Amino acid sequence: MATPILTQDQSVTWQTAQLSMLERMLLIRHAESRLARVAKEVGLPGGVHLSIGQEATAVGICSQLEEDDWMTSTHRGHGHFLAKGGDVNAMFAEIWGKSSGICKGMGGSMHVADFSKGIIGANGIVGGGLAIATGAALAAQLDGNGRAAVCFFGDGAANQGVFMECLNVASIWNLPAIFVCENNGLSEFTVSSTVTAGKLSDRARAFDMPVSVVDGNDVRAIAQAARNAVERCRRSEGPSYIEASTYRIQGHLEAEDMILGGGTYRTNDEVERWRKDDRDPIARFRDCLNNEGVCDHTLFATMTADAEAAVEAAVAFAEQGDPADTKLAYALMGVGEEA
Amino acid sequence: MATPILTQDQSVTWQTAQLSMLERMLLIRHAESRLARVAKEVGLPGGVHLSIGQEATAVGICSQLEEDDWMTSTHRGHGHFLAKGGDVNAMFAEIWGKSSGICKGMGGSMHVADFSKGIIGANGIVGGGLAIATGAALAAQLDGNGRAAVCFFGDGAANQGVFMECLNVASIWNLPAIFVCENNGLSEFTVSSTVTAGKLSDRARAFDMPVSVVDGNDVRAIAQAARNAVERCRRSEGPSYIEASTYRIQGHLEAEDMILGGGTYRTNDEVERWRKDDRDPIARFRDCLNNEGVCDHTLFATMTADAEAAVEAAVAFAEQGDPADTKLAYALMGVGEEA
Amino acid sequence: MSRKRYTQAINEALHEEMERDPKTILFGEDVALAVFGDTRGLLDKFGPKRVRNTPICEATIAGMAVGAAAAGYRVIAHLLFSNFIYTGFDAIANQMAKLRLMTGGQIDLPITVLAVYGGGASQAAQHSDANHPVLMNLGGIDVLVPATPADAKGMLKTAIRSNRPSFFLEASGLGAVGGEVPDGEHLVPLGKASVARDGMDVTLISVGSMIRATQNAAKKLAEAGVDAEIIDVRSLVPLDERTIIKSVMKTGRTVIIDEARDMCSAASHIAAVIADKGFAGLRAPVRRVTVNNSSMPYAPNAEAAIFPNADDIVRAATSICQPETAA
Amino acid sequence: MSRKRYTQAINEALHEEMERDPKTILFGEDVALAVFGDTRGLLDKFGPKRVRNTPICEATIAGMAVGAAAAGYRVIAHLLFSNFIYTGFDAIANQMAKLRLMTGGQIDLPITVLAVYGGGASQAAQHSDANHPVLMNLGGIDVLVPATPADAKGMLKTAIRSNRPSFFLEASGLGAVGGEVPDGEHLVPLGKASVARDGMDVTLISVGSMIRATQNAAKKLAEAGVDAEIIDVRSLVPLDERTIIKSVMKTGRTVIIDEARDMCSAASHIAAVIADKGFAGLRAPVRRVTVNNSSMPYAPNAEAAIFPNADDIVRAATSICQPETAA
Ligand SMILES: Cc1ncc(C[n+]2csc(CCOP(=O)(O)OP(=O)(O)O)c2C)c(N)n1
Ligand SMILES: Cc1ncc(C[n+]2csc(CCOP(=O)(O)OP(=O)(O)O)c2C)c(N)n1
Ligand SMILES: [Mg+2]
Ligand SMILES: [Mg+2]
Repeated sequence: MATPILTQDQSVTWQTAQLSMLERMLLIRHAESRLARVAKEVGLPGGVHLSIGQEATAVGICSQLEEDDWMTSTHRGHGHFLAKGGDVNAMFAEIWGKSSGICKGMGGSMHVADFSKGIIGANGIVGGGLAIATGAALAAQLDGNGRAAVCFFGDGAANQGVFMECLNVASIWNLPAIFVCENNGLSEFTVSSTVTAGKLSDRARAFDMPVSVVDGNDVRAIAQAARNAVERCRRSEGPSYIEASTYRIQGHLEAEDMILGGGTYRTNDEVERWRKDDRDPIARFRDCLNNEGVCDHTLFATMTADAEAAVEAAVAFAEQGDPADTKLAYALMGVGEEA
Repeated sequence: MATPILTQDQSVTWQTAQLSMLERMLLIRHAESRLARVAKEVGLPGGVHLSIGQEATAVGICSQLEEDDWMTSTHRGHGHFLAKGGDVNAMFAEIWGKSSGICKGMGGSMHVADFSKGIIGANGIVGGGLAIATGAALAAQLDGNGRAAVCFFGDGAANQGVFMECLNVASIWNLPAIFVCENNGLSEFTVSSTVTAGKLSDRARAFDMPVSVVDGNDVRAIAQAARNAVERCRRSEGPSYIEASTYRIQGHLEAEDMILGGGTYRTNDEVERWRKDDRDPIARFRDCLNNEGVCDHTLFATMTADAEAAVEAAVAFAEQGDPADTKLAYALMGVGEEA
Repeated sequence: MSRKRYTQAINEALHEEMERDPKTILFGEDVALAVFGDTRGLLDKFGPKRVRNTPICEATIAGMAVGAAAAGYRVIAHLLFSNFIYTGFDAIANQMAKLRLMTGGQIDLPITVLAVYGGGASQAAQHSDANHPVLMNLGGIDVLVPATPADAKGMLKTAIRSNRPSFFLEASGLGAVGGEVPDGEHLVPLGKASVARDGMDVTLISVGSMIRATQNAAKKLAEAGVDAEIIDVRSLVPLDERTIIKSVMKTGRTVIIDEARDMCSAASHIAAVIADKGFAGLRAPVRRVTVNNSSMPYAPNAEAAIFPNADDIVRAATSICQPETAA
Repeated sequence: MSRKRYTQAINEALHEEMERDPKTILFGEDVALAVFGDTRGLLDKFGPKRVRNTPICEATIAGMAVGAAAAGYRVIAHLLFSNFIYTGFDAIANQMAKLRLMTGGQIDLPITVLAVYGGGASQAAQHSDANHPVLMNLGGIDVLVPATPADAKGMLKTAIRSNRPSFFLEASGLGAVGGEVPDGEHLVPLGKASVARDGMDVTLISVGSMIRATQNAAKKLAEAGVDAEIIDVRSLVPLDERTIIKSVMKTGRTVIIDEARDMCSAASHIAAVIADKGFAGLRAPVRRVTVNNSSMPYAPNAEAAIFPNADDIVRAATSICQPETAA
């Protein structure tokens, strides 16, 4: 196992790294808050699933990855995309359905991908990323250059059988795979505990791989767990499982209220509790860094303003983009290439 | 948990029960040995997967079931069928593809079923019985009369994700399901340990249900484990997992040698070791009963002769049967009922 | 008659049929809160034994449907979006479609699977497949694609009572569309197409979700002097070949409109039936308006560009209607 | 030229292509010992990194194929029997077929999936589906059904080199059949049908496994004075519409022979193409000889009764060949 160095680390490098983690978390938060507003006020072409409240997991994990490490994501994938280095302009343009979108408007919110950054992509199929990441891990192993493949998935997805299949394959082949369960306690409109037996981490343990269960709203704890797992990959020691307990603040998707027509699956109190500074991953990190003298209020305000500016720029970029190419779908599917 | 009564039990009922277990094991052994011979010498319409060497598991489990308990089986399902009370004549006629077959010749070896005996059927899809049994367990729970649903599956099938899904559903809904893994160490032509991480029983444990790992060639140990699990079902206490370690003596299917064309996945020595009296489930049970004065050599010889006679009768029955109805497939599939 | 939305009609059918037979049960992901509104109120009315939220595990949902039905229950399973049929496909194709045959008819399988299908709402490729053709090819499974609230209600009720497995596919674009639904017990037989418009010049055969585009096309054609007949093929398995052929014999010209990808689509199959059994009446090529073998792109303009619309239908119809016929 | 069995030709193609490109990898259940003989010797030659036995988990096998291909490898995945495609169907239909579209073309997916399909050997319903139609409907995936050893070798080599995902379906009934295979590098382009027999009176369009029944039918027809042309549609996606239409224009009469279940079969689709683009040349109904929407029963006689054979083809052809044509 890697020595847990991060939490004791006082170096300038680590301080800078933390600031850049905070920066990414702010970018995700503001980007998604803005998407929520646009969805509500103006409307977006398709639905969006936001990860507000879960930023620490995405950023903590990706803070330990290189650009050429692989990553698969979920339907709730904006945070993963941005955390792994995806461009916010290209992501917004994608969600707006524009030609300048990262997938040229073909994928939308649920399919943001950027292979140049190792981002294999979000996935509209719950559990759909698991086997793809495992395949990427196989490729990484064959490449033999220490690259890792990270798979984000939800606690709901952990009830899909393919989850177990992939843990099994990754374990027997000793693949450089990191399975990251974002356990937010919810599966769509169902409280996960009502449809989940036992502890998810025990499922992973059964496949003979290191398991760590961490506070998913503590970005440094996540980063530490990720570091350990990534180092195992670098040294060809095989897969790891990380479970991050967290909470999603927004609805399952932005149209939730309309869909549920008054039905509920959680209390407002519960949501409010998770919004508080002692739970909110950004507030917590901000306060830590403030206490440790790494980021004072002024710097935080500047970073916040920067994030907001970046997001406004992204909105402008998206709005100005050309509409998607209407011939592209056929070209990509190979339609009309028949003899 | 049920008190383990069977192993200490000296009652006449239990002695009779044991003799009938031995009888079933002999019937399975002789039926399948005969099938092996027919497959080799004469040929059968389709392939057959034999369970010689695994009789204790099938019989031990089914000895604790009532006719109206449900049971799903595998591609290697003759033993389960006979152990659950299926008729050997109707099974042979089925394998011969006759109208008098238990499925009228429509299913064959891999699909023997008899709903009047709770036998939902064998299944050509590895893992295919798991969700079906879980559904039957749901039905049993709704019926509310203490019925159980047993699912036999192999160690190879335990790598199919649906295995985990079903354990999860059975556990959260507290279904009267009994998952019986016949761990014979082999998955087709692959040694299972090369494709299986960790211990299968740990997978089951992760779903919060009682797990017992038993010697699959000790029919009384199996029966005891089954008794415990069945009683849980009767008392609405939920699912159980039983893993029986055993070994298959025959090839994966009777055409194996031809298929492999000289390739091997196990040594002859290994097979021979499992054939020995100290491992063979029938020889072991015979010797126990002999030592305990329940079944002497004469009785055993008589029982053997009876099994052989039953099998010969079944061959005759199958051979004499009318060919399958050539219009039946359409009728059953609803073809031609269109407006 | 009362005016109801398509989804509401489905919801009523579910309530009525669960009321009618206490052995009817329903399960699926989030059926309690009803993602599409179709299952709303069922949990409250029939309780947590008969109405269950499942974990996310379509393979097991579909397989359990088979097992519970084989063991004597009348099962309604909800798979949410029709793209999730694929996750549960083994239990559908290898078990549900085959178990009655393989057991020599020992059992019926009274299963109704619900799923919402189709594009047009920028849901992108993984939430917009119109995959009824894949189900049609399996054999042994009824495939229903009602286009009106009345049919949605009446066909669903019939399907639930039927002892054959069926897929009841809800057109995503029609959920909020209203229509008159007969009051009281309303059953629509499976396997009967309905003639949605009488016409003499060309037969427009609409599959499920395509009804509105087809009706709009018929209006436009009428303005151009072409009198189109519309057949609403609300049941794909069983398929009402007779009604189709009868209309072809009358008009001699057909356009089949289907939201599925073109290859091996319902449109292909209906065209094949016409080219075989309706050949004698054919006076022009049999045209298909379908999706040209692509999944749906996300961007609304890109999706609209490949999604069958009224103009596509008009163009196809016009191409086979000679001037004298059109007059 | 050398005489080779179909399976042997496939085996050679695999050896040659894995030799050619070290980034080509192969995995699946029991590929080491080669259940069907097609993968024999590959493990010994290319080692356990590039050739891997997987656990039994088709969903993950298909999904890994997508991931490994997206990450730069040329992947060959073996799914054993084509019925097991269903277990892995989500990764096929929702991922493999759509990922290139959804990513806006950021990646190619050089994947070849092998599976053995078809009935006729008393393997019962779960080991005998001819399910190419289901794959054809997905879009984005090539579907290949070679009928001769030469095509098996040449098409598989081309498919492996292609950057599109493809299913290479091996006809179970043809595995042991021999034929001449060109020596040395032999590549057959995808998307080209082959004219297996020239004829004037009727076009018999054979899909994959049906070639032998079709050839036998052509012989019988010849004896009856009917000169049949045979088109071997070895590639279903892409489909060679041009060769088909050309033949229809010549003969005016067609029978399509396909082992798939009838509804939404390849036969349906080809008939639809003919009824559209070949209408001008048609002189008779377009007939299909297929399996009538049933899975295969186990009993040999029951299977034979519903399995397409030469007599069925002759009957269909005869029904559309007028006396004067047949003369
Ligand atoms: C195969 C499949 N089944 C169902 C759905 C519908 N669905 C979308 S998100 C979701 C819940 C996922 O829960 P989880 O994995 O915990 O992710 P979270 O939404 O909590 O981030 C469901 C059921 C889907 N998209 N794909
Ligand atoms: C879905 C599926 N995949 C693959 C196969 C081919 N197959 C038949 S039996 C078998 C091995 C099964 O191993 P196990 O479950 O341990 O049962 P055993 O044969 O040992 O009794 C395989 C891979 C199949 N029938 N179904
Ligand atoms: Mg969740
Ligand atoms: Mg085994």
